[in-house]
Amino acid sequence: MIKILVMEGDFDAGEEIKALAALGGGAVANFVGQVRGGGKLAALELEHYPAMTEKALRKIADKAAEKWTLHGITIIHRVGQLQVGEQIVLAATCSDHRQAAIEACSYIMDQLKTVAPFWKKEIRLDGSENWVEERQSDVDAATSWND
Amino acid sequence: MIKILVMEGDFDAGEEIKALAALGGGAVANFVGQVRGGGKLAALELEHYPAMTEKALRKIADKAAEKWTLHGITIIHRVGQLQVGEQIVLAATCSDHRQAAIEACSYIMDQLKTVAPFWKKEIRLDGSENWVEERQSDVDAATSWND
Amino acid sequence: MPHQLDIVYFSWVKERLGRAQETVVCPETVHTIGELIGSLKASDALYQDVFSDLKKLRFALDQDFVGLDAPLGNAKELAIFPPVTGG
Amino acid sequence: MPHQLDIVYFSWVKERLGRAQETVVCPETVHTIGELIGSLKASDALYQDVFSDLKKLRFALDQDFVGLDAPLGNAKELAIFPPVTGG
Repeated sequence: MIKILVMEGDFDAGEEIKALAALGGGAVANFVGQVRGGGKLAALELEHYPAMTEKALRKIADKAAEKWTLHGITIIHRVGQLQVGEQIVLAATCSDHRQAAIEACSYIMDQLKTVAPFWKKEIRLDGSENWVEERQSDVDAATSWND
Repeated sequence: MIKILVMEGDFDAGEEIKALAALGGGAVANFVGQVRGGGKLAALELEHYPAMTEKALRKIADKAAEKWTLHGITIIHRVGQLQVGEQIVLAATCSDHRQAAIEACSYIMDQLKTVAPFWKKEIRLDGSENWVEERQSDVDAATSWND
Repeated sequence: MPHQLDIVYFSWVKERLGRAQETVVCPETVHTIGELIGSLKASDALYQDVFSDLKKLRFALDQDFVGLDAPLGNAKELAIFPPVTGG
Repeated sequence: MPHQLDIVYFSWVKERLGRAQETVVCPETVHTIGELIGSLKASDALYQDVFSDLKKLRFALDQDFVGLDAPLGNAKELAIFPPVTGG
């Protein structure tokens, strides 16, 4: 069961975990990313490529389902303006085995960072704006899976 | 912030994630293990060594906090009789970086499987009982971290 | 029949070009994304500026990531954007 | 003064011994966990049976995992149990 959501609204990680746990695998891994504060950041503006986003996320999920034996995968990514502390992304997996669940969750996040068409713009407290740049460590993490 | 709970009652993974997310790290990883059904299993009886359990879990958390830069760690383990589908264990971490959060979560689960004094007894549908045996794959996973 | 292609832009590429999308007619000599970009750059100083460092750009043809040497074929939509930064 | 030691048992060790804990007085010749187990096995066929395969047992002294060769020292509590299976 693959569930992909791209939306402006917030999500409830607890509900997503419950839905995956109900599939009966016994092992549910979950990652939530939020807007990290500190410095001069006020908010992030999340832009995406609507015609491509779901397709790209589904490809990642399909690949994870090939690599590990999973009962379910949920990927949620928010778009629009998100304040410091707000949730941005959720990746969750359900498997019979904890390592499979955790590894697949890690894989999904690594791929999402490099092949899902989202762009973050920082909006600072003084009103200035800055497009976030790709991090080499994210590229390295994604390629380390040898897809 | 390290939170360790050993209890009979259930927990709410969503609330635990929210509490860790409130620490502001930006990356929250979470694992939930539940009683997996199938076969002839009706329930698990979780026994533990009360004088040692919290100490052992805290050691695992302390070690994880040494190995990764974390804002918070939550470990919850239930004891007593748990029916098929019920939650058994939660390990959750909060960090500035997703890899640190996910790896620490994986580490905690691997260690918990081998050094936390819990024992599972299977209670089958026909009323027979069986103490679960250690799995070599769990031992291998725990030692792979080279602690 | 000339090949009409929709081009969509995102992030700073969109902002610096001042447009989110446009439709171009591919010259008959243009077969790859790289050649199309070259032709756009030759036509207008703004493209020349925004597309000056091709290493900072990524491309998707009909919603699939491709490289500069990908043939345009009968694609309907080309997307040009900087490396993604979601998650 | 003789060393009094509480021993606690868990899982099938507890069930097969039919007790969750007991207090023993360590003989003066006993210095390690292995020696204590040997002395218990010599004293009673039930211990001999339950402790027959030491590879299937784990030990904690005052709530810390230790091996068979760990000195008992002035420890207050020894725990004997099978490998853990939580999580």
